[in-house]
Amino acid sequence: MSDVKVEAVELAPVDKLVTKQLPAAEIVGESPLHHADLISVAEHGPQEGGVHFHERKLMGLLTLRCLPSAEQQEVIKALLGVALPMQPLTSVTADDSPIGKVSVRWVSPDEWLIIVAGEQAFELETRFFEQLTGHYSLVNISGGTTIFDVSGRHVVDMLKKSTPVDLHGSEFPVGKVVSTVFAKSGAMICRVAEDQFELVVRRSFADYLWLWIQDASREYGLVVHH
Amino acid sequence: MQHYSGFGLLKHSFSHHENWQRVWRNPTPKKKYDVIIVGGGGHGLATAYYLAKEFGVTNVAVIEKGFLGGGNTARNTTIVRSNYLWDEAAHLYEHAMKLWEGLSQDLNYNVMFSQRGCLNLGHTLQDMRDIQRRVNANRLNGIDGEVLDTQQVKEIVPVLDCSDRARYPVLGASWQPRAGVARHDAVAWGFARGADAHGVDLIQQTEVEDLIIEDGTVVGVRTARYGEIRADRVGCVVAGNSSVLAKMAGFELPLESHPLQALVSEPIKPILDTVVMSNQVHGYASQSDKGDLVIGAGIDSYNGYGQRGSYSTIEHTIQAIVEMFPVFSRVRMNRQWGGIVDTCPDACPIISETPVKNLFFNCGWGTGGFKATPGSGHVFAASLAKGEMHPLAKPFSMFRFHNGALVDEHGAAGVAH
Amino acid sequence: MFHIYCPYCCEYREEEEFHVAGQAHIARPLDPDACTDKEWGEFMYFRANPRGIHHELWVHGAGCRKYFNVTRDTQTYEIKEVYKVGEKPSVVADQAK
Amino acid sequence: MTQDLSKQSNRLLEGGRIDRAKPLTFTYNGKQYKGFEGDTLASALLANGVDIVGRSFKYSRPRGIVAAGAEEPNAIMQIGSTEATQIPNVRATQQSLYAGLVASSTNGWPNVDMDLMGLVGKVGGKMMPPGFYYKTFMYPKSMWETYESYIRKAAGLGRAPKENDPDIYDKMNQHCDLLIVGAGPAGLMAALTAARAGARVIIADEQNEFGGSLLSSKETLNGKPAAEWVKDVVQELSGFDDVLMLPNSQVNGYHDHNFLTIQQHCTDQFADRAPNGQIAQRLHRVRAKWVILATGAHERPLVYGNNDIPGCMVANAVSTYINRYGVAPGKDLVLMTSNDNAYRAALDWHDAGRRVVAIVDSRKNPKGTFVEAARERGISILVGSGVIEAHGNKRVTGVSIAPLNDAGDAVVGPIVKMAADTVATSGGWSPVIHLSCHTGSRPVWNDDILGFTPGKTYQKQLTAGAINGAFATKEALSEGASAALDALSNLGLAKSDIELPETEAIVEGKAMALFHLPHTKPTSKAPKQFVDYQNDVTAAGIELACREGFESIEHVKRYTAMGFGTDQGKLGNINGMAIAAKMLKQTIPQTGTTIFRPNYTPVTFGAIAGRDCGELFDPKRYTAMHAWHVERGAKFEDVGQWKRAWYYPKGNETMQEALNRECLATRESVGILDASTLGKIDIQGKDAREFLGRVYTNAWAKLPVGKCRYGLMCGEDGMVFDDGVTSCLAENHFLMTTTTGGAARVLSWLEIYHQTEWPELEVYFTSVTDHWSTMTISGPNSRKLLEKLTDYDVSKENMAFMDWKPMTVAGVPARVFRISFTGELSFEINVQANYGMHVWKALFEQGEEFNLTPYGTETMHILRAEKGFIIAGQDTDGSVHPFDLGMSWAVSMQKPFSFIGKRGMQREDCVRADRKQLVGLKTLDPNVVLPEGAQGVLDPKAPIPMPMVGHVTSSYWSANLKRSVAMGFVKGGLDKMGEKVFYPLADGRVIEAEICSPVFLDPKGERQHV
Repeated sequence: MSDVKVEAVELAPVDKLVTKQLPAAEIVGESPLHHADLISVAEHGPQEGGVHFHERKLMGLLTLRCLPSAEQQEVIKALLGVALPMQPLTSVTADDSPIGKVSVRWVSPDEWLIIVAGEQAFELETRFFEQLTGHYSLVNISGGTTIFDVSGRHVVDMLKKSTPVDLHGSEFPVGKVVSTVFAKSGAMICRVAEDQFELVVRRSFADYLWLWIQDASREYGLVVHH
Repeated sequence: MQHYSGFGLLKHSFSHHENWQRVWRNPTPKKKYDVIIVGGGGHGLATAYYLAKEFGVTNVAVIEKGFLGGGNTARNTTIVRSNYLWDEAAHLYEHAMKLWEGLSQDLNYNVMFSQRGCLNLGHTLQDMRDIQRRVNANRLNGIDGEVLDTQQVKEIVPVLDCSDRARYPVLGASWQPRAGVARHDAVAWGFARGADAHGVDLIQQTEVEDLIIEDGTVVGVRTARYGEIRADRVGCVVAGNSSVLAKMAGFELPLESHPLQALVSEPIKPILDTVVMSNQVHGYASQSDKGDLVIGAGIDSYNGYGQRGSYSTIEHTIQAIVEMFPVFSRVRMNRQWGGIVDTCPDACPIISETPVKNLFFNCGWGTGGFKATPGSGHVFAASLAKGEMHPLAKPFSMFRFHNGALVDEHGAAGVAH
Repeated sequence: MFHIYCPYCCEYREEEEFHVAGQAHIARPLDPDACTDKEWGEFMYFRANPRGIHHELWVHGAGCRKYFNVTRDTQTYEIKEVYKVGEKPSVVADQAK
Repeated sequence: MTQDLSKQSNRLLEGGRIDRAKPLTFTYNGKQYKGFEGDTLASALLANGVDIVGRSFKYSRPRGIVAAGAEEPNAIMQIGSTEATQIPNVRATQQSLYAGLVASSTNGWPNVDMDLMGLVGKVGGKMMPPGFYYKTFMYPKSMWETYESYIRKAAGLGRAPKENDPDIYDKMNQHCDLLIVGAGPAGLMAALTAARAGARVIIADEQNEFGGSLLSSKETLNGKPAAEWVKDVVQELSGFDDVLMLPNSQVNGYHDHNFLTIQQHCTDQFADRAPNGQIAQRLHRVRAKWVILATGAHERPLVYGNNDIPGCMVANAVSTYINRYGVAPGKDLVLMTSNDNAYRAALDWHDAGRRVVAIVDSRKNPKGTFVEAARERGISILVGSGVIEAHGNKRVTGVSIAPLNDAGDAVVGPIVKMAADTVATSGGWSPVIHLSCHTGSRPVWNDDILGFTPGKTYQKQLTAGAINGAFATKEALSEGASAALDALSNLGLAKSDIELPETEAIVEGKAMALFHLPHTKPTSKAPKQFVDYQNDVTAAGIELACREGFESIEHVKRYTAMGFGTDQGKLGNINGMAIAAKMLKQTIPQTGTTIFRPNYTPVTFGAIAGRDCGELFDPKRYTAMHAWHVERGAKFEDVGQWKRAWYYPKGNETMQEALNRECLATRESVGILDASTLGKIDIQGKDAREFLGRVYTNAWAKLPVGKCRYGLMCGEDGMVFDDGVTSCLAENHFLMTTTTGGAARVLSWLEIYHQTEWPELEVYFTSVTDHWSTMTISGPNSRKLLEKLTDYDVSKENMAFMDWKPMTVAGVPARVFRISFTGELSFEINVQANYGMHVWKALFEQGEEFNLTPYGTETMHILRAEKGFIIAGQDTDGSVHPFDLGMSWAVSMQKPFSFIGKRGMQREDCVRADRKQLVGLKTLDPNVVLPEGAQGVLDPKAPIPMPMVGHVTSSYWSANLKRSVAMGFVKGGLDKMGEKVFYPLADGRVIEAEICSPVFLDPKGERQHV
């Protein structure tokens, strides 16, 4: 291993620890559904159906906990390139923030989920650490989380089997985000388009939820995308 | 008391059953009794019966706001067993078990106590450790029990899925052969008939509105229907309503009343010959003599006096049953209901003196009340007769929640039963 | 199956997303060491358990994970009011009774 | 066709909503029959002249079909053509006929037509009044089991299949503005009104097509047959995106806050098993803003002698079979009624070309539209009379008719006998109030309609039509529309344009309150008058129950079993109550009503369970290295929802051999454990340290950055509930670990204290359990192994015991903790979970030279037990505090804040000297391993009940020590070192052990400090 040059990070008397967690690019991570070999499934499985599934893997996900003052909100806005959504159950997405595409999902009055490209997580953490003062916590949860993109003309039917939340367009417009029960696990569900939803799920439950979605989609036909 | 027997039935059939005696009188209460028992459920009626029969106290009234045996006695899943972990609880429930074993003959009323055995399944290594611990404790306490492996379980319950297909495969079980089920309504009726025959007044449709307390001593009760009725001692055996009565007496109890739901299938031909319970998969089932599968699980988490709970509890219970018994998938659920169970923080009852002199409470049985009915009644009767707690009741004082001497039976009471 | 308004998410959600955490407004004694066994026992175990209006603590466990108070009738199961931790209920039981 | 038809002796030549072009073959009791698409099993059986469909439960009397819907008590069938597709107790009146349907009756031996048990019923029946079993089978005591085995033989109706269900059931959550239950005239009108206003509507009906009573009625709407109006409405409704129409769907439960469940039959109505990939049934879980119950009413049969002989039916069922199915279930009809409405059965019978022998009306002077119509047709009407008894054995052959007094409770004249093969009766209608009762609402008696209607409710519920006693179509339509308008206004939606269809002018005379017909003999001696068919409850039985003192209607019910069948008393309950009321000299409302509980009709277990069975019963949680464990042949243990590697057998190794190998390899060289399942909580904020000091029993104020510390967590009662190591990552930043099973509970614990008790503390908690993969390498060679994978200096000097350091391992940034649960030199490597497998594999690539050995939870348990380390949950049970565990070193009583648990562990009972305390246990024979769970005694010869001193919590064979090691509780054990405890086992052995320190290996802790 000696040819991999790594600086040992020495611990400074700092408030919080922010460390890089990703290795060099040649080491490829395994997403929570790695074992399901979705590439083959996408290739050999059905190409038509009422529900479409895609694992958006290895993204950068960060939990921000904060009761932001006006000043903090300003700093966060500058950092993210977009203001924190303060209204319950809302979300924002900006394509051209300083760290590329960023989505921010409201979780609770003092919690947001920030989604960026996988390699941007450390960068964002570092900037927060350098620029945001006051009480807050920012935690990288990228390894513990994955994203399922589900869509299709029967996607709402599939979701209705899985979550008790009302998904009717009048109650659940595009952009709305909820944390809720999903089968016997949980998920954060965001409607990104009329027939398209983003599910943020926990790593250890990913296999169960994948089995669940296959089962719940059976009567409509499930198309897997890679 | 008219003696019941098969010969009696034959005799009465010639007179078209027109001459059967009333099972109990419908008396107007006297002004004063030696003992008033508030609550005409199984425990209250058993208390009255044993007071009169065993302890010679016959000047007794049972005051019931509805009809006899209309509370949890009418709404439970009738399981009787005594395989509790801790000595205190084990001795109390085993005391009850011994009384169950001769109860039909003692009462001359067939309570259909059916000792078909009870299995508590283990699905994890920790389950099995707990089972070993409990069975060993039971054995040394003189309570029958065995630890079975998967194959032995399968032999006793062929319809149970003991394969590895299950999410939580069956690793073994504890087995109490003397455990079983009884006909719940008959228990209340049998005790009521017996108590009545010994002179106890059973006062139905009479709600106790207040306890009359003078100088810190209870001297009677006030009812809407008959006004004041005096007594030297008052025993409250009102299950889910205990907190309400305690409030009348000016104190709180460490109780919370929760809905406990149960359900039955349609009657099917005999298929399940024993009681099967699982804490981990979280459900239990037995089959009644009529053919219904009698099914239950845990309490609803919120407080409630509505005699109903949440549908998700029913859903999870059925999932557990179908998981354990996949062949029941096409059987249908006929009916569900809910009781109000008064639960204690340590899942054990309160049989206790109270801050008010001569006022005694027997409550907090949570999900375990039915199986204790004769034992509970017997030790409470002994306590009321003497004005001093029976040795088996002593560990269950309400004051244990002050000094910390709890008897934590959550393990044994994991699923309600 | 209750339908519960979460005062943080500002909408009704299904009971499955929530857990009840017992009676509301049970404050931990500020000086536990000064409590008698009896006082400590009462803090831990003795609860109101009314038939009727009851104030209880719930948490939106599968949602925003916030604790809040619910005033509920334990007989009819009607939810009379939902309010945040630290707030006082406006619906209370009739004390006269 | 004609040939088929000729076999269907009761099929009318025309009429009905059946498709005569689609004949179907089905099997009943082993014999083939024909029916048509659109038939129910019941209508097809009646069409074929099948009279007996079952035998009664107690008396084994022959029984025929009496009704046409959910209220049918007798036609309870076993369905299914294969073993796996058996369904018990299907109501023939609710089962659509499909090709190849196989049905059989459920009682009767050797068969329903020639039942020998019927003899027993006739002879023994007299000895079987209600509650007879409480009065007998007691002596001798030892015989009860034998008696019971005979009682059980009579139990049940159908049987469960012996093979697993091949079908798939589904669940779906639904939300709507308005759920309409019932698609009869009221329901359809409500749906139309709401749909046109743009509301989100669900309308469900238990029948296979919408229309309800209109489908079996000859009424006209807007001058056209009612069914055409139904067709138009259904068509219009299907055009709305936000209207969900659910035929074949029973709304079975009404739960709190307007939550209702609907069981939709998707394919099981039409197929023995669901075609591949399709759903058999779907259970809809509906949250409705408003509900309209338009559930209609069930007609009540009258109670008279031998009213259970096949051929005795409810009046409206006769109309339904004629009009909807083209079946006249007999030749010669006697109609017995107390009201006008039932005359329609006689009119339909007459119009179908069959003979109406007579209409027997209990009223003296009936008049009204239908009465006139009967007179016009020349049908004989006997007024002021009643059918007091039916005659016949396997089919009605005639009736006895007697004049009645004004009250209808005495026979006042000579009896006339008439020949007939069918007796239709009607005592009026009982509104279907079941759903409205499910949420605790008490129904109220309505004297005008002689029935209970819904009472006060706390639900957002409206009612319309016959459920309110609005039995006429005109009223039902109008109520349906106005209920929908009320709902729209409550919902804040604008009203729609709506016009009620025109109905025929019908005048009905007043009905008479009649439930139980008198007989010339007293009830106890009269021929059996059945109230509840399915449970063989008779009028005499109810009177006997009352005489014996069972005076509450709940007592009567429970004593007689009235209403306990699968029909739940839909036909019989009101009649039973009326009989009890009369006996007790009370009114019906004084006698009370019984409370209806879910379900309205029985629901398949599979449908309630839905997809949450088998593989999906409960989530299986996996770590990032799970696939590797599987590949290595690991056995798994369930810990919470996690699948943890338990041990890794090689070749033909036994479990103990594998454990020995894993244990030795770890202590001799290096082993590795996947510890990813441990709970991990990231804690940040300036008050984090203070918070830790409050929730842990030990001190945290001075833990330096870069250090780890073990902590115990207690409840307010002072009892240990979790433990783990927490590390200081930065001044105000910590990482807490918890037990695998305790992770969620600990996080909630922290949150509830933060949110409700100490919101002023600036601290945030975030679960990172899934984010980090955790692998522990343990053993003397673990440092050497780690050195191969990192450039970081992991020497003792640079990285001491209980230090943690950030470094790169196998190219992946890692946090490495020098903590140990084995007592060996150990490193716990944490990397972002997406790279867990990479690092894990790299460790094995480099670990070969050290014989790196993977070990599972069992070896982990052994290694820690050798060291006397506890496992919360195995060595604790919620009743032990830190001092009981001999862990006073982990409690700091001097902390300024009274930490959680401090006060609790000082209560009177918690400071007793004779508490059970955790100690080591050394068996006298080192080769004997104490069974976990064994109970210790001081005197193994003491009589039962034997005083016990505590149980064995952890016990293993230690390959390293070549002896058994164990821990357990002993009363006052910490002061009893060296003393003996005895463990009497179930097999008769008594194992003797010595109380010792629980630390069996390396008591000075030198190995982990190297």
